[in-house]
Amino acid sequence: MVLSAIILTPLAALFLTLLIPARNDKAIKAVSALAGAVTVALAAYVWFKFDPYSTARYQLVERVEWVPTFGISYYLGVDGIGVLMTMLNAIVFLTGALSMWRLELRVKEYFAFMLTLVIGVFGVFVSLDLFFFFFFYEVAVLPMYPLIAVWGSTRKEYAAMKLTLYLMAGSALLFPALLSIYYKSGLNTFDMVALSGHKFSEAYQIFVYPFIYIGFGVLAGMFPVHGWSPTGHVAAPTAVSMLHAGVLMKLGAFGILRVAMPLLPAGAAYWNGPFAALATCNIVYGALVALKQDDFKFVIGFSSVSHMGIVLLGINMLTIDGMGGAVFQMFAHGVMTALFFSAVGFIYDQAHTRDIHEFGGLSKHVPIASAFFIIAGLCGMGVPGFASFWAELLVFIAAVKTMPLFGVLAVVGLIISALFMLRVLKHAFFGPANPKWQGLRDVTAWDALPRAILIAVLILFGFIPRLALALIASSVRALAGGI
Amino acid sequence: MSSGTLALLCTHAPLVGCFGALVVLRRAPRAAAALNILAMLASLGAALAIFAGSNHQPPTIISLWLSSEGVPISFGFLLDGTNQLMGIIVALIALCIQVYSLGYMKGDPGYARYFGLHGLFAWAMLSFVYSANLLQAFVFWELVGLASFLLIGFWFEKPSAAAAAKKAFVMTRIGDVGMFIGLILLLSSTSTLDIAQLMQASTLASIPDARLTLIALLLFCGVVGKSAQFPLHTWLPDAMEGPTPVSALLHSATMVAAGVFLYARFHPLFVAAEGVSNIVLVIAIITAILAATIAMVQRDMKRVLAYSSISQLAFMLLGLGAGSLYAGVFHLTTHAFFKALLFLCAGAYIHQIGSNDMVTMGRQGAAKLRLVSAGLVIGAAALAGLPPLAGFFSKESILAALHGAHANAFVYGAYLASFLTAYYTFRMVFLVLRPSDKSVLPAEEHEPHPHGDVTGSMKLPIAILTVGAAAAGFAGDFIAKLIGAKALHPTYGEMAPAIGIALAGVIVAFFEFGRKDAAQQGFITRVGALDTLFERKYYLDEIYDKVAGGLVSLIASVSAVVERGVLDGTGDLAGNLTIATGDATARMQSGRLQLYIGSAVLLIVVFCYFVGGY
Amino acid sequence: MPKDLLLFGPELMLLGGALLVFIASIAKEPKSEATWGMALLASFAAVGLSLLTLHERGAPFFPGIYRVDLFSQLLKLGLSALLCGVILISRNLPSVRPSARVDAPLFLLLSTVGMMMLVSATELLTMYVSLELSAYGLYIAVALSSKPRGSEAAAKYVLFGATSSAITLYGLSLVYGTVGSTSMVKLSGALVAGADPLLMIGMLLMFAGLLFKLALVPFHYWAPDAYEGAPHQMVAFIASVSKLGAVGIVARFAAMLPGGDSATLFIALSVASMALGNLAALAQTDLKRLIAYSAVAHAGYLMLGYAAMSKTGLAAVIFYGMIYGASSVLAFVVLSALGRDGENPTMESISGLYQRSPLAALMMLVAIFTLAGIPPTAGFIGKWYLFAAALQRGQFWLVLVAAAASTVALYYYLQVVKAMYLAPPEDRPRVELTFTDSLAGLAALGFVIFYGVYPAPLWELAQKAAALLG
Amino acid sequence: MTLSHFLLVALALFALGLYSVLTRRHLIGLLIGVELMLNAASINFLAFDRFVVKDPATGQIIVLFIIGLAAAEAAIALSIILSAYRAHRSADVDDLDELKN
Repeated sequence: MVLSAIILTPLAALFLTLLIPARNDKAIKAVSALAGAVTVALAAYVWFKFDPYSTARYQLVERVEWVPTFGISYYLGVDGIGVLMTMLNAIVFLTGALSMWRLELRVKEYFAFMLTLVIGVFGVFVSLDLFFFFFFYEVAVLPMYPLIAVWGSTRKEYAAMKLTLYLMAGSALLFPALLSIYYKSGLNTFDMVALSGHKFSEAYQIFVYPFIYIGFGVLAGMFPVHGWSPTGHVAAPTAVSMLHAGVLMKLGAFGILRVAMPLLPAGAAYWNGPFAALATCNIVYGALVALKQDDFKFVIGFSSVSHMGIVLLGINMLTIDGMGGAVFQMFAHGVMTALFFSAVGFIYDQAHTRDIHEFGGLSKHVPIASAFFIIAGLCGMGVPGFASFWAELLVFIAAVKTMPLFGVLAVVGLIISALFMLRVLKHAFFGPANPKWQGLRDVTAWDALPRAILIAVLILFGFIPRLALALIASSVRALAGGI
Repeated sequence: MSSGTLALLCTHAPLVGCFGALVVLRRAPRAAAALNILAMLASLGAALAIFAGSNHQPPTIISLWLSSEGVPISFGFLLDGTNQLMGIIVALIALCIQVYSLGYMKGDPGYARYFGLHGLFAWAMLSFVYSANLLQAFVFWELVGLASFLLIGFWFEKPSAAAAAKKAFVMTRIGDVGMFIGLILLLSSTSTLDIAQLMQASTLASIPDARLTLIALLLFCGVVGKSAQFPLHTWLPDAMEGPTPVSALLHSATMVAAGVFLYARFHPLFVAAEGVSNIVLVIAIITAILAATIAMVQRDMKRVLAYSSISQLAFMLLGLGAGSLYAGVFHLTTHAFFKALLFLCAGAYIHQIGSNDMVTMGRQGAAKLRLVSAGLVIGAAALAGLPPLAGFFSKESILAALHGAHANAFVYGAYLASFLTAYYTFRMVFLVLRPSDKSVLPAEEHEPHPHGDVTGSMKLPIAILTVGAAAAGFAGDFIAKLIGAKALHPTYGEMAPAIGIALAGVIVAFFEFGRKDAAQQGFITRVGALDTLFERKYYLDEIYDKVAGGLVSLIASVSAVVERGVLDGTGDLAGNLTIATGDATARMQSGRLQLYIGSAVLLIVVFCYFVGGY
Repeated sequence: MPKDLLLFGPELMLLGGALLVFIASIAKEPKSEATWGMALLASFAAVGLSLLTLHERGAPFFPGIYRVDLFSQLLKLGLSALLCGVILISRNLPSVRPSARVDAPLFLLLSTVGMMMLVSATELLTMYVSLELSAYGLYIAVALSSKPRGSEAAAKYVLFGATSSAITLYGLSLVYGTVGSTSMVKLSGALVAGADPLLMIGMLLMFAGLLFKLALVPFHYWAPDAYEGAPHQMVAFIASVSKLGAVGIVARFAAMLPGGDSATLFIALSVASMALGNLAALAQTDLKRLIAYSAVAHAGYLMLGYAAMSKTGLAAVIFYGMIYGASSVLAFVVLSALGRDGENPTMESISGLYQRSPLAALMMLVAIFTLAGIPPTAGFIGKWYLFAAALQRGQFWLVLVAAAASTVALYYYLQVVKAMYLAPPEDRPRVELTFTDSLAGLAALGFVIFYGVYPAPLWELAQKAAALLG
Repeated sequence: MTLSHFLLVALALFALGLYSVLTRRHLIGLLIGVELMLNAASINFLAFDRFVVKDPATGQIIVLFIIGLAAAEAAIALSIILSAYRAHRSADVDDLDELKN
């Protein structure tokens, strides 16, 4: 029942939030933060309860028939990947809620929408029924619109609309593809485990795979349909950026791993070349564009495009290392990018500008807040000691082995990502201290809490990558073995 | 304690110091410094203890670290002679320099941070040295780079420091990327990255020749980046923007030596790889001469030393490339001592006088610092390769190795570099210690601003290193035994030309700079073109900036334009087109009833035709 | 006989209610409150009786031409419930001519009776008469508007409607001639037996009239005008009750078709409707007109289900018809409240609705999400079923087009959301929802959310109902 | 007189009605066109009844219904046209062009 509990916790918080009068904003924030803490605890429970060495691929399974005549069941369960992603969402949820402690505008609705988003994301990570998977997927996507359009900044309405339409266009590709899988199988069930046992004809798999891959790929920030993502990041408020880049984009990659690959292994094997090429474009091109951005958030936004490219590249290697690295990168990038946005948000909320050239020597005025950003930046450059290093390492190893050309290009992308990160650090955090920012307040212990949690996670997994890799090993092996 | 525990202590004690200084003791800088020095002491003690007890323990201690199916990466310590030696050197020099920093960094607002970063560096460097696994080594290699980045940018408010830090990181990363790819190729060729295992002849023999060469070249890229060899050397002189003790520790004695150390570590591989050693030698000889020529015309003392480091690192590679592990490692050891010493002396002058400019130092009475000046002379003599100081022996063995193995071109090149080394070193000594009234060198534009007096805590390390620089040359046999390589003992006859050349360099320097009333004008100024070429560092910075930087910037700009114009543009265009179509569609609702009915009827007729089958 | 009365109960209730309303309205000083209350009671009673007879079967009074079964009763339940909702928000009819306010419920009740008979009719003439009966009420309902535009809309509506009804009748005559009977059972048999071209043309012409009710392209022209010109509550009625009735009768006919060419035809019409409706809606600022175009698009979605030519498809259509009706009511709860001044609500006038009435904004949001097909509303699952049905026939590309059309639709739906939640209210007045408004709204909201999360009960009913067709 | 004659007459009538619906300027003209179309259907019914179905009653009953419905429809349409005329001071179909796009 714990998986249901994970979905129900934010749901309960949502109802509670709707009941609390809007003026009582402290209570509303506390409810969300508390729900975040509870989900972290529950996710931790799942983590320990999950036995990576068991032969059962999906564990902690719950199943209730939902629409039996249509083969829909409320079917939850997690494999190692799901456990890791659930934990990621819980962490980002908690820290995101804490990061918005200073929010004053329309607090109640903000948290209501955020909780909706969180429910959707949890739902996707634990669903084993294709219908519910898609259901939660859509639930997760839509709240982004108001969250950006109301609480955002910088062309927020344009960004919100763009994001929604891109993502919905992705869903439009998914819709027919998922349904056709249901009918093609002839099993009259949306149970993904059962469906993955069915062998679809190779021609069919090859036909339908790109729909699903691209459909989910849009959300994963896949080149060339990533345009919504940086724009969205820039416009979104702090916690939304955190959830958006930290978790939501992972839904796309997760969808590919959970739906496209197990169900259509032959499709994956057929298409992995072209998609790996696109993923390489993601990595290199994203980094190059980031190099020319002056807005903090645009830099991070395009760095996310680049980093998600690593995830997609890893996935398309179809090897245990590649996919394991991709999954780990999903987790690591999620935490890292949450830290990024959290750090930027803190500065932006006070300075009201994000142009890196307007800053300078921030490390002098706000050393701790800067340290948070710098740490995230180091993590983004793939410096060892942080979780993302191992993830990238595995993906690169797999890529150089499997597709040397893409692998080498991707590794070279590391140089560019160092360039753009360092450029930001140099302009904004180093150099002569701009007296204009003398009055900036540095973080208090309370502000530091969410960021410190994120850093702790990054370092923990940076030093003991085995924690995560052992967890996902069997799942990834099963996944790669199926192809 | 078992040697495993000792290794753990040795490598990780500084991490405790780092954490303590950066997180816990941010507001107690003195305690932070003390903590780090204690940690370094512990490291040194542990390193020595490992050395002392090494006969009773297995050389490698392994535990599984990262495990993915195709990438079983173990974390462990390889405690063989080479590592023991390097560990002791690193710990000792780091300790000296931390003690030195107590005085040098006094009053700096970032005192605690400084020591914390030192701890970070020491942790990374020591862990790198003792790594049992190439990937583990790579991890710490990168962390060493990170620590270097943070320390170069320590005075981050100086734009030049921020720029130098960035440059260092990027340039070394270019090399690292090559090394990383090499590492992956190695892994996929042998399915192991265990260093001890890799170095076995059978493992190496199992790799196809062409691939082995490729791997060796890629690994060498990492060496080139980290040890600042041509063409990736330009970051090192800029790295002098960091505090001087940092330059002493990282950018001369230990960190930049990591590249050479790696080469030494993988010596069997480089030897086995066909054709690589020639490339190495060419690069090394180019670097040695290039750096030495630039050092001839510098006025900034730290820059002279920086170029000298580049040149000396190239010497080490010459030795290694010539096939002599002993020569390279030996020079690495001696260089660590005398170069650290020289930097600390430079730091003392800078501290006392407040300027990096050698001419200014001389005119402000640098010679009055007796102990420091003594250290400078000894260090310089060692660097120039004058007997019986440390550098003499190690350089001789490199030359001997070159003689033994390779074509004469390299030998003559090395002679040239030695001559230049002696020349620029003593140019430096004379500029600093023997200011001349007749000097044609103009005074520096801005006034020096001294930091304070040279304290006891600064003098002590100088004294220790002076002894080291003087005596380390006699440890050759010991080192050979430790690393298990054959020592080279050149005869005096073989040594004669080198000694002569070094002396010649010193003498030329004396006549031009050291004589009473010397004009202090180098012979190179007579060849204006060369002078300018050296002065401008062969225009390499400009070329890189224009060509590589410009190219990347161009591609990035194009990408950004593509993003805005093409990709975003397409999206927006699709949206706008849709909306425009919507307007047009809505206009079909013309308001004219008969058109409505007419079009409906028309369609019905069409459909009738269709279903009626007529 | 009592059984027959019971089976015919819902219709009788509404007829009785209509009679009462009529009598009350010719009183000396008629009170609109009174007629409203009567209509409400009658529709409640109809709901109750529909529920009671949900699982009954029979042929009350007119064997062979009138059938009561789960299909008809389910739709009647839907029709009466939607009527109930419409009447609940019709207490004040600001956009209806003052003199006609008292009469308005009469036309709604009569028209609903027509719909109810329509879904039970198994004979062509009965069907035609019911169709006309339901249409007359609508024509007048549109004409009740206090604005000149109302009469223009009504005139266009009635003339377009009469023309299409004449076409239907002509088609019916051809069918009669080829089948030799007006019984649907015979017709169905004839259709199965073979494709007589004359019969097919007759069917086609007949369909024209039915598709007119559904506002499917190219019979959609009346919809935007009628929606814009008619009084708000009357539009609510057209959008919900009338739509569901049309869904029902088209389902009955579609079940008889043999597939093949007709499926191709349906697909063509479906694509045209989805495209035209959604595209034209992009250009709208009048919300009622926007909803009208969205209705055209929804007719296209529904056509996907018909085109599947399968029981699943019909079940999906029935399911979606119910959901669509509920969401229309929900939307019009808010739109009528916004249009209290008698003017049409626009993108402007809905601005800042969130500040002016959070509850109304929430209702509108849910309505819009339902229309857009976003979970956890039932619109999502409704579309899921429709698309699934189409895919069962291998219509991959068709579904892709439909999904793409929904994406386009999202743009204008979000414009509404944007206006409600983002635009400042400036000095626009607060929006007051009366008790009955809230009741209708909350009921509809509960309906679409509940079945959005747990669709099984309604879906199974729809499936059973669909199984009875054909 | 065979069935086809009747059907052709009815078709002609239908076409004429449709033609006037599509071309008349006056709203009442349109309405008359519709009535013609209804009558065409009536003729069809009667003709089929006579020649095909051989059932004396059905067709005639249908036609009676049609007449009734046509009358009702005409009444409603006329009243609406009247109110449109009042609102626009015109009964020209082309003057009803406020609602569009």
